[in-house]
Amino acid sequence: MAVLVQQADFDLAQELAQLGGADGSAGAVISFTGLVRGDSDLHALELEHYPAMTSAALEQIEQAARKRWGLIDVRIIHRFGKLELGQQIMMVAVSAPHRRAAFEAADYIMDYLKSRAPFWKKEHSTQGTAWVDAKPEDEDDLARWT
Amino acid sequence: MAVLVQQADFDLAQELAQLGGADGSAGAVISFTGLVRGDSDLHALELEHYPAMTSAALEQIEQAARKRWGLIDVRIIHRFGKLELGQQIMMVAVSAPHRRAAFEAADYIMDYLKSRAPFWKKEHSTQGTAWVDAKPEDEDDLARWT
Amino acid sequence: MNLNVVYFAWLRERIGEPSEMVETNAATVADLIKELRTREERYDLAFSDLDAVRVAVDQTLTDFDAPLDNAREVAFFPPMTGG
Amino acid sequence: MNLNVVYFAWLRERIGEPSEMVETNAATVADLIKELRTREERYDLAFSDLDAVRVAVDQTLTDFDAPLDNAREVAFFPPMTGG
Repeated sequence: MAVLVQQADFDLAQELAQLGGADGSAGAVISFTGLVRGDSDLHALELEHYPAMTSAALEQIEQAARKRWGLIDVRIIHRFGKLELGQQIMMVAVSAPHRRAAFEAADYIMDYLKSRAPFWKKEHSTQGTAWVDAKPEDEDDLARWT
Repeated sequence: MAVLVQQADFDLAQELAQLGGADGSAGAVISFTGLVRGDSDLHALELEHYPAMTSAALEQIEQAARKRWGLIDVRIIHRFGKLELGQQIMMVAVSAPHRRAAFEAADYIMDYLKSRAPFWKKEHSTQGTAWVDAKPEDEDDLARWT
Repeated sequence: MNLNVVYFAWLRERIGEPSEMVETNAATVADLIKELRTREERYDLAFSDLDAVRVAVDQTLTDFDAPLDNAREVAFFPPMTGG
Repeated sequence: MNLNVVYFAWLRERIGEPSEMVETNAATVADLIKELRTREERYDLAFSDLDAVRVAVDQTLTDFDAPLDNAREVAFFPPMTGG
Protein backbone atom coordinates (compact mmCIF):
# COMPACT_ATOMS: atom_id res chain seq x y z
CA MET A 1 0.00 0.00 0.00
CA ALA A 2 1.33 3.36 -1.00
CA VAL A 3 0.02 6.74 -2.02
CA LEU A 4 2.54 9.16 -3.48
CA VAL A 5 2.07 12.77 -4.61
CA GLN A 6 5.15 13.99 -6.42
CA GLN A 7 6.50 16.22 -9.16
CA ALA A 8 8.96 13.59 -10.36
CA ASP A 9 8.15 10.95 -12.95
CA PHE A 10 7.64 7.33 -11.87
CA ASP A 11 8.57 3.94 -13.24
CA LEU A 12 5.42 1.85 -13.68
CA ALA A 13 7.43 -1.38 -13.90
CA GLN A 14 9.12 -0.65 -10.57
CA GLU A 15 5.77 0.12 -8.97
CA LEU A 16 4.23 -3.09 -10.27
CA ALA A 17 7.23 -5.06 -9.01
CA GLN A 18 6.52 -3.71 -5.52
CA LEU A 19 2.80 -4.47 -5.64
CA GLY A 20 1.77 -7.20 -3.20
CA GLY A 21 0.15 -10.42 -4.37
CA ALA A 22 2.87 -12.15 -6.42
CA ASP A 23 3.05 -14.87 -3.74
CA GLY A 24 0.02 -16.64 -5.20
CA SER A 25 -2.63 -14.62 -3.36
CA ALA A 26 -3.44 -12.42 -6.38
CA GLY A 27 -5.06 -13.78 -9.52
CA ALA A 28 -5.40 -10.38 -11.15
CA VAL A 29 -3.28 -7.24 -11.39
CA ILE A 30 -4.45 -4.09 -13.14
CA SER A 31 -2.54 -0.91 -13.82
CA PHE A 32 -3.95 2.31 -15.17
CA THR A 33 -1.69 5.11 -16.38
CA GLY A 34 -2.92 8.56 -17.33
CA LEU A 35 -0.88 10.42 -19.95
CA VAL A 36 -0.82 13.98 -21.26
CA ARG A 37 -2.83 13.66 -24.47
CA GLY A 38 -2.40 16.18 -27.23
CA ASP A 39 -5.64 17.55 -28.58
CA SER A 40 -4.95 19.95 -31.44
CA ASP A 41 -2.52 22.57 -30.20
CA LEU A 42 -1.88 21.37 -26.66
CA HIS A 43 1.76 21.06 -25.73
CA ALA A 44 1.70 20.82 -21.94
CA LEU A 45 -0.54 20.31 -18.93
CA GLU A 46 0.03 22.08 -15.63
CA LEU A 47 -1.28 20.36 -12.51
CA GLU A 48 -1.97 22.38 -9.40
CA HIS A 49 -2.95 20.62 -6.18
CA TYR A 50 -3.79 21.25 -2.52
CA PRO A 51 -0.75 19.83 -0.71
CA ALA A 52 -2.34 19.85 2.76
CA MET A 53 -5.25 17.77 1.49
CA THR A 54 -4.04 15.66 -1.44
CA SER A 55 -2.45 12.66 0.26
CA ALA A 56 -5.31 12.28 2.72
CA ALA A 57 -7.87 12.46 -0.10
CA LEU A 58 -6.03 9.79 -2.09
CA GLU A 59 -5.64 7.57 0.96
CA GLN A 60 -9.34 7.82 1.68
CA ILE A 61 -10.17 6.70 -1.87
CA GLU A 62 -7.63 3.90 -1.62
CA GLN A 63 -8.96 2.66 1.74
CA ALA A 64 -12.54 2.68 0.52
CA ALA A 65 -11.64 0.62 -2.57
CA ARG A 66 -9.45 -1.78 -0.58
CA LYS A 67 -12.25 -2.47 1.87
CA ARG A 68 -15.06 -2.72 -0.66
CA TRP A 69 -13.30 -5.20 -2.97
CA GLY A 70 -10.99 -7.01 -0.55
CA LEU A 71 -7.96 -5.92 -2.52
CA ILE A 72 -4.55 -7.38 -1.77
CA ASP A 73 -2.62 -4.22 -2.56
CA VAL A 74 -3.03 -0.76 -4.09
CA ARG A 75 -0.46 1.77 -5.25
CA ILE A 76 -1.38 5.27 -6.36
CA ILE A 77 1.02 7.90 -7.69
CA HIS A 78 -0.21 11.32 -8.81
CA ARG A 79 2.13 13.95 -10.19
CA PHE A 80 1.82 17.73 -10.13
CA GLY A 81 3.63 20.54 -11.94
CA LYS A 82 4.07 21.10 -15.64
CA LEU A 83 3.97 17.95 -17.77
CA GLU A 84 4.76 17.73 -21.46
CA LEU A 85 2.82 15.88 -24.17
CA GLY A 86 2.97 12.10 -23.72
CA GLN A 87 4.26 12.27 -20.14
CA GLN A 88 2.77 10.21 -17.32
CA ILE A 89 0.30 12.09 -15.09
CA MET A 90 -0.64 9.38 -12.63
CA MET A 91 -0.97 5.65 -12.09
CA VAL A 92 -3.12 3.28 -10.11
CA ALA A 93 -2.16 -0.37 -9.63
CA VAL A 94 -4.32 -2.90 -7.83
CA SER A 95 -3.98 -6.59 -7.09
CA ALA A 96 -6.94 -8.77 -6.13
CA PRO A 97 -7.79 -12.45 -5.89
CA HIS A 98 -10.17 -12.18 -8.85
CA ARG A 99 -10.46 -10.30 -12.12
CA ARG A 100 -13.82 -8.62 -11.56
CA ALA A 101 -12.76 -7.08 -8.24
CA ALA A 102 -9.56 -5.74 -9.80
CA PHE A 103 -11.42 -4.13 -12.71
CA GLU A 104 -14.14 -2.58 -10.58
CA ALA A 105 -11.70 -1.28 -7.99
CA ALA A 106 -9.42 0.35 -10.57
CA ASP A 107 -12.45 1.90 -12.29
CA TYR A 108 -13.79 3.17 -8.94
CA ILE A 109 -10.46 4.66 -7.91
CA MET A 110 -10.16 6.49 -11.25
CA ASP A 111 -13.69 7.89 -10.97
CA TYR A 112 -12.94 9.21 -7.49
CA LEU A 113 -9.51 10.58 -8.40
CA LYS A 114 -11.18 12.48 -11.22
CA SER A 115 -13.71 14.30 -9.03
CA ARG A 116 -12.55 14.00 -5.43
CA ALA A 117 -8.78 14.38 -5.50
CA PRO A 118 -7.78 18.07 -5.19
CA PHE A 119 -6.02 18.52 -8.52
CA TRP A 120 -6.70 21.13 -11.19
CA LYS A 121 -5.41 20.97 -14.73
CA LYS A 122 -4.43 23.88 -16.92
CA GLU A 123 -3.81 23.33 -20.61
CA HIS A 124 -0.97 25.14 -22.32
CA SER A 125 -1.54 25.37 -26.04
CA THR A 126 -0.56 27.59 -28.93
CA GLN A 127 -3.81 29.46 -28.13
CA GLY A 128 -2.61 30.31 -24.61
CA THR A 129 -3.72 28.68 -21.36
CA ALA A 130 -7.09 27.41 -20.13
CA TRP A 131 -8.29 25.59 -17.03
CA VAL A 132 -9.80 22.19 -17.78
CA ASP A 133 -13.47 22.11 -16.78
CA ALA A 134 -14.87 19.17 -14.87
CA LYS A 135 -17.46 17.33 -16.95
CA PRO A 136 -21.03 16.74 -15.78
CA GLU A 137 -20.44 13.05 -16.59
CA ASP A 138 -17.73 12.93 -13.93
CA GLU A 139 -20.33 13.23 -11.20
CA ASP A 140 -22.56 10.68 -12.97
CA ASP A 141 -19.58 8.33 -12.91
CA LEU A 142 -19.43 8.60 -9.12
CA ALA A 143 -23.14 7.77 -8.88
CA ARG A 144 -22.31 4.35 -10.35
CA TRP A 145 -20.76 3.36 -7.01
CA THR A 146 -23.50 4.35 -4.59
CA MET B 1 -0.54 -4.45 -32.24
CA ALA B 2 0.63 -7.88 -31.27
CA VAL B 3 -0.85 -11.18 -30.20
CA LEU B 4 1.56 -13.75 -28.82
CA VAL B 5 0.92 -17.31 -27.68
CA GLN B 6 3.96 -18.73 -25.94
CA GLN B 7 5.25 -21.03 -23.25
CA ALA B 8 7.90 -18.53 -22.11
CA ASP B 9 7.29 -15.86 -19.49
CA PHE B 10 6.95 -12.22 -20.56
CA ASP B 11 8.13 -8.88 -19.22
CA LEU B 12 5.12 -6.61 -18.70
CA ALA B 13 7.31 -3.50 -18.54
CA GLN B 14 8.87 -4.33 -21.90
CA GLU B 15 5.45 -4.91 -23.42
CA LEU B 16 4.12 -1.61 -22.08
CA ALA B 17 7.20 0.17 -23.42
CA GLN B 18 6.33 -1.13 -26.88
CA LEU B 19 2.66 -0.15 -26.67
CA GLY B 20 1.73 2.63 -29.08
CA GLY B 21 0.34 5.95 -27.88
CA ALA B 22 3.19 7.52 -25.91
CA ASP B 23 3.45 10.22 -28.60
CA GLY B 24 0.57 12.16 -27.07
CA SER B 25 -2.24 10.30 -28.83
CA ALA B 26 -3.09 8.16 -25.78
CA GLY B 27 -4.55 9.59 -22.60
CA ALA B 28 -5.04 6.22 -20.95
CA VAL B 29 -3.11 2.95 -20.76
CA ILE B 30 -4.42 -0.13 -18.98
CA SER B 31 -2.68 -3.40 -18.36
CA PHE B 32 -4.23 -6.55 -16.97
CA THR B 33 -2.10 -9.47 -15.81
CA GLY B 34 -3.52 -12.83 -14.83
CA LEU B 35 -1.51 -14.81 -12.26
CA VAL B 36 -1.63 -18.37 -10.95
CA ARG B 37 -3.53 -17.94 -7.69
CA GLY B 38 -3.18 -20.49 -4.92
CA ASP B 39 -6.46 -21.68 -3.55
CA SER B 40 -5.86 -24.12 -0.70
CA ASP B 41 -3.59 -26.87 -2.00
CA LEU B 42 -2.97 -25.71 -5.53
CA HIS B 43 0.66 -25.60 -6.57
CA ALA B 44 0.52 -25.34 -10.35
CA LEU B 45 -1.76 -24.72 -13.30
CA GLU B 46 -1.38 -26.51 -16.61
CA LEU B 47 -2.66 -24.72 -19.69
CA GLU B 48 -3.55 -26.69 -22.79
CA HIS B 49 -4.50 -24.86 -25.99
CA TYR B 50 -5.47 -25.46 -29.61
CA PRO B 51 -2.41 -24.21 -31.50
CA ALA B 52 -4.07 -24.13 -34.93
CA MET B 53 -6.83 -21.90 -33.59
CA THR B 54 -5.44 -19.85 -30.69
CA SER B 55 -3.71 -16.96 -32.43
CA ALA B 56 -6.60 -16.40 -34.82
CA ALA B 57 -9.10 -16.44 -31.94
CA LEU B 58 -7.06 -13.88 -29.98
CA GLU B 59 -6.62 -11.68 -33.04
CA GLN B 60 -10.35 -11.73 -33.68
CA ILE B 61 -11.01 -10.56 -30.10
CA GLU B 62 -8.32 -7.91 -30.41
CA GLN B 63 -9.67 -6.59 -33.74
CA ALA B 64 -13.22 -6.40 -32.42
CA ALA B 65 -12.11 -4.40 -29.37
CA ARG B 66 -9.86 -2.12 -31.40
CA LYS B 67 -12.66 -1.28 -33.78
CA ARG B 68 -15.39 -0.87 -31.18
CA TRP B 69 -13.44 1.51 -28.94
CA GLY B 70 -11.10 3.18 -31.41
CA LEU B 71 -8.07 1.91 -29.51
CA ILE B 72 -4.62 3.17 -30.35
CA ASP B 73 -2.84 -0.08 -29.60
CA VAL B 74 -3.41 -3.51 -28.08
CA ARG B 75 -0.97 -6.20 -26.97
CA ILE B 76 -2.06 -9.64 -25.83
CA ILE B 77 0.22 -12.41 -24.58
CA HIS B 78 -1.17 -15.75 -23.43
CA ARG B 79 1.05 -18.50 -22.10
CA PHE B 80 0.52 -22.27 -22.16
CA GLY B 81 2.19 -25.17 -20.40
CA LYS B 82 2.73 -25.77 -16.70
CA LEU B 83 2.85 -22.62 -14.58
CA GLU B 84 3.73 -22.43 -10.90
CA LEU B 85 1.99 -20.49 -8.14
CA GLY B 86 2.33 -16.72 -8.60
CA GLN B 87 3.52 -16.96 -12.22
CA GLN B 88 2.07 -14.82 -15.00
CA ILE B 89 -0.55 -16.56 -17.17
CA MET B 90 -1.40 -13.77 -19.59
CA MET B 91 -1.53 -10.06 -20.12
CA VAL B 92 -3.58 -7.55 -22.05
CA ALA B 93 -2.42 -3.97 -22.55
CA VAL B 94 -4.48 -1.31 -24.30
CA SER B 95 -3.95 2.35 -25.05
CA ALA B 96 -6.79 4.70 -25.92
CA PRO B 97 -7.45 8.42 -26.16
CA HIS B 98 -9.75 8.28 -23.12
CA ARG B 99 -10.07 6.42 -19.86
CA ARG B 100 -13.54 4.93 -20.32
CA ALA B 101 -12.65 3.35 -23.67
CA ALA B 102 -9.50 1.82 -22.19
CA PHE B 103 -11.37 0.32 -19.23
CA GLU B 104 -14.23 -1.07 -21.28
CA ALA B 105 -11.93 -2.51 -23.95
CA ALA B 106 -9.69 -4.27 -21.41
CA ASP B 107 -12.76 -5.64 -19.61
CA TYR B 108 -14.25 -6.83 -22.92
CA ILE B 109 -11.04 -8.51 -24.05
CA MET B 110 -10.76 -10.36 -20.72
CA ASP B 111 -14.38 -11.54 -20.92
CA TYR B 112 -13.80 -12.90 -24.41
CA LEU B 113 -10.42 -14.47 -23.59
CA LYS B 114 -12.12 -16.27 -20.73
CA SER B 115 -14.80 -17.96 -22.85
CA ARG B 116 -13.73 -17.71 -26.49
CA ALA B 117 -9.98 -18.31 -26.50
CA PRO B 118 -9.22 -22.04 -26.85
CA PHE B 119 -7.40 -22.62 -23.57
CA TRP B 120 -8.16 -25.17 -20.88
CA LYS B 121 -6.77 -25.10 -17.37
CA LYS B 122 -5.90 -28.06 -15.21
CA GLU B 123 -5.16 -27.54 -11.55
CA HIS B 124 -2.38 -29.50 -9.91
CA SER B 125 -2.89 -29.71 -6.16
CA THR B 126 -1.95 -32.00 -3.30
CA GLN B 127 -5.31 -33.68 -4.03
CA GLY B 128 -4.26 -34.58 -7.57
CA THR B 129 -5.34 -32.88 -10.80
CA ALA B 130 -8.67 -31.44 -11.94
CA TRP B 131 -9.84 -29.54 -15.01
CA VAL B 132 -11.13 -26.07 -14.22
CA ASP B 133 -14.82 -25.78 -15.12
CA ALA B 134 -16.11 -22.76 -16.99
CA LYS B 135 -18.53 -20.78 -14.83
CA PRO B 136 -22.09 -20.00 -15.93
CA GLU B 137 -21.26 -16.33 -15.12
CA ASP B 138 -18.62 -16.36 -17.86
CA GLU B 139 -21.31 -16.52 -20.52
CA ASP B 140 -23.33 -13.84 -18.70
CA ASP B 141 -20.23 -11.66 -18.83
CA LEU B 142 -20.19 -11.93 -22.63
CA ALA B 143 -23.83 -10.89 -22.77
CA ARG B 144 -22.79 -7.52 -21.31
CA TRP B 145 -21.28 -6.62 -24.68
CA THR B 146 -24.12 -7.45 -27.05
CA MET C 1 -14.46 -37.82 -46.58
CA ASN C 2 -11.38 -37.86 -44.35
CA LEU C 3 -11.61 -35.63 -41.28
CA ASN C 4 -8.92 -34.80 -38.77
CA VAL C 5 -10.76 -35.00 -35.44
CA VAL C 6 -8.99 -33.41 -32.48
CA TYR C 7 -9.80 -33.48 -28.77
CA PHE C 8 -8.79 -31.23 -25.90
CA ALA C 9 -8.78 -31.27 -22.11
CA TRP C 10 -10.91 -33.99 -20.50
CA LEU C 11 -12.34 -35.03 -23.89
CA ARG C 12 -8.80 -35.83 -25.01
CA GLU C 13 -8.19 -37.73 -21.79
CA ARG C 14 -11.43 -39.76 -22.00
CA ILE C 15 -10.91 -40.66 -25.63
CA GLY C 16 -7.23 -41.29 -25.06
CA GLU C 17 -5.98 -39.60 -28.23
CA PRO C 18 -5.20 -35.97 -29.07
CA SER C 19 -6.35 -36.49 -32.67
CA GLU C 20 -7.25 -39.12 -35.25
CA MET C 21 -8.19 -39.33 -38.92
CA VAL C 22 -11.83 -40.36 -39.34
CA GLU C 23 -13.33 -41.65 -42.57
CA THR C 24 -16.97 -40.54 -42.51
CA ASN C 25 -19.99 -39.50 -44.54
CA ALA C 26 -21.50 -37.48 -41.67
CA ALA C 27 -23.37 -34.44 -42.99
CA THR C 28 -23.22 -32.45 -39.77
CA VAL C 29 -21.26 -32.32 -36.52
CA ALA C 30 -24.21 -33.98 -34.78
CA ASP C 31 -24.05 -36.88 -37.26
CA LEU C 32 -20.32 -37.23 -36.66
CA ILE C 33 -20.88 -37.40 -32.90
CA LYS C 34 -23.55 -40.07 -33.38
CA GLU C 35 -21.15 -42.10 -35.48
CA LEU C 36 -18.30 -41.76 -33.00
CA ARG C 37 -20.51 -42.79 -30.07
CA THR C 38 -21.31 -46.11 -31.74
CA ARG C 39 -17.60 -46.91 -32.09
CA GLU C 40 -16.52 -47.70 -28.55
CA GLU C 41 -17.63 -47.03 -25.01
CA ARG C 42 -14.94 -44.37 -24.41
CA TYR C 43 -16.47 -42.27 -27.22
CA ASP C 44 -19.98 -42.88 -25.97
CA LEU C 45 -18.88 -41.72 -22.50
CA ALA C 46 -16.98 -38.68 -23.74
CA PHE C 47 -20.03 -37.44 -25.64
CA SER C 48 -22.65 -38.46 -23.08
CA ASP C 49 -23.27 -34.88 -21.91
CA LEU C 50 -23.29 -32.62 -24.95
CA ASP C 51 -24.04 -29.55 -22.82
CA ALA C 52 -20.43 -29.84 -21.68
CA VAL C 53 -19.00 -30.15 -25.20
CA ARG C 54 -18.08 -27.39 -27.64
CA VAL C 55 -17.04 -27.81 -31.27
CA ALA C 56 -14.93 -25.97 -33.81
CA VAL C 57 -14.96 -26.82 -37.52
CA ASP C 58 -11.77 -25.78 -39.29
CA GLN C 59 -10.75 -23.74 -36.23
CA THR C 60 -13.99 -21.78 -36.06
CA LEU C 61 -16.32 -22.18 -33.11
CA THR C 62 -19.70 -23.44 -34.27
CA ASP C 63 -22.62 -25.61 -33.13
CA PHE C 64 -23.71 -29.20 -33.57
CA ASP C 65 -25.95 -28.38 -36.54
CA ALA C 66 -22.97 -27.16 -38.56
CA PRO C 67 -22.52 -28.94 -41.93
CA LEU C 68 -19.28 -30.77 -42.61
CA ASP C 69 -18.99 -30.35 -46.39
CA ASN C 70 -15.42 -29.48 -47.28
CA ALA C 71 -14.46 -29.54 -43.59
CA ARG C 72 -10.94 -30.74 -42.87
CA GLU C 73 -10.68 -30.55 -39.10
CA VAL C 74 -13.26 -30.93 -36.35
CA ALA C 75 -12.25 -30.18 -32.75
CA PHE C 76 -14.17 -31.21 -29.63
CA PHE C 77 -13.46 -29.67 -26.25
CA PRO C 78 -15.11 -28.50 -23.02
CA PRO C 79 -16.09 -24.82 -22.58
CA MET C 80 -12.91 -22.75 -22.77
CA THR C 81 -11.22 -21.36 -19.69
CA GLY C 82 -8.72 -18.83 -20.97
CA GLY C 83 -7.58 -15.59 -19.43
CA MET D 1 -11.62 34.11 14.62
CA ASN D 2 -8.60 33.99 12.33
CA LEU D 3 -9.03 31.77 9.27
CA ASN D 4 -6.47 30.78 6.70
CA VAL D 5 -8.37 31.09 3.43
CA VAL D 6 -6.79 29.38 0.41
CA TYR D 7 -7.67 29.51 -3.27
CA PHE D 8 -6.85 27.21 -6.16
CA ALA D 9 -6.94 27.25 -9.95
CA TRP D 10 -8.97 30.10 -11.52
CA LEU D 11 -10.24 31.20 -8.09
CA ARG D 12 -6.64 31.80 -7.06
CA GLU D 13 -6.01 33.66 -10.29
CA ARG D 14 -9.12 35.88 -10.01
CA ILE D 15 -8.46 36.75 -6.41
CA GLY D 16 -4.77 37.16 -7.07
CA GLU D 17 -3.55 35.42 -3.91
CA PRO D 18 -2.93 31.75 -3.10
CA SER D 19 -3.95 32.34 0.54
CA GLU D 20 -4.64 34.99 3.14
CA MET D 21 -5.47 35.27 6.83
CA VAL D 22 -9.03 36.49 7.33
CA GLU D 23 -10.38 37.87 10.61
CA THR D 24 -14.07 36.97 10.62
CA ASN D 25 -17.09 36.10 12.74
CA ALA D 26 -18.81 34.18 9.93
CA ALA D 27 -20.79 31.24 11.27
CA THR D 28 -20.85 29.24 8.06
CA VAL D 29 -18.99 29.00 4.77
CA ALA D 30 -21.89 30.84 3.10
CA ASP D 31 -21.49 33.71 5.57
CA LEU D 32 -17.77 33.85 4.88
CA ILE D 33 -18.40 34.03 1.13
CA LYS D 34 -20.92 36.87 1.70
CA GLU D 35 -18.35 38.75 3.71
CA LEU D 36 -15.57 38.24 1.16
CA ARG D 37 -17.80 39.40 -1.72
CA THR D 38 -18.38 42.77 -0.03
CA ARG D 39 -14.63 43.37 0.22
CA GLU D 40 -13.59 44.09 -3.33
CA GLU D 41 -14.82 43.48 -6.85
CA ARG D 42 -12.28 40.68 -7.53
CA TYR D 43 -13.87 38.67 -4.67
CA ASP D 44 -17.37 39.46 -5.86
CA LEU D 45 -16.44 38.26 -9.33
CA ALA D 46 -14.67 35.12 -8.12
CA PHE D 47 -17.74 34.03 -6.15
CA SER D 48 -20.38 35.21 -8.65
CA ASP D 49 -21.24 31.67 -9.80
CA LEU D 50 -21.29 29.40 -6.75
CA ASP D 51 -22.26 26.38 -8.85
CA ALA D 52 -18.68 26.48 -10.09
CA VAL D 53 -17.13 26.69 -6.61
CA ARG D 54 -16.31 23.89 -4.18
CA VAL D 55 -15.17 24.25 -0.58
CA ALA D 56 -13.08 22.29 1.92
CA VAL D 57 -12.96 23.13 5.62
CA ASP D 58 -9.81 21.92 7.31
CA GLN D 59 -8.98 19.85 4.22
CA THR D 60 -12.33 18.06 4.15
CA LEU D 61 -14.70 18.58 1.25
CA THR D 62 -17.99 20.02 2.49
CA ASP D 63 -20.81 22.36 1.43
CA PHE D 64 -21.67 26.02 1.90
CA ASP D 65 -23.87 25.32 4.93
CA ALA D 66 -20.93 23.94 6.88
CA PRO D 67 -20.30 25.70 10.22
CA LEU D 68 -16.93 27.34 10.81
CA ASP D 69 -16.59 26.93 14.57
CA ASN D 70 -13.04 25.86 15.37
CA ALA D 71 -12.17 25.83 11.68
CA ARG D 72 -8.60 26.85 10.86
CA GLU D 73 -8.44 26.63 7.10
CA VAL D 74 -11.07 27.16 4.40
CA ALA D 75 -10.20 26.34 0.79
CA PHE D 76 -12.13 27.48 -2.30
CA PHE D 77 -11.62 25.91 -5.70
CA PRO D 78 -13.41 24.84 -8.88
CA PRO D 79 -14.60 21.21 -9.30
CA MET D 80 -11.55 18.99 -9.19
CA THR D 81 -10.01 17.49 -12.31
CA GLY D 82 -7.63 14.85 -11.06
CA GLY D 83 -6.70 11.52 -12.61
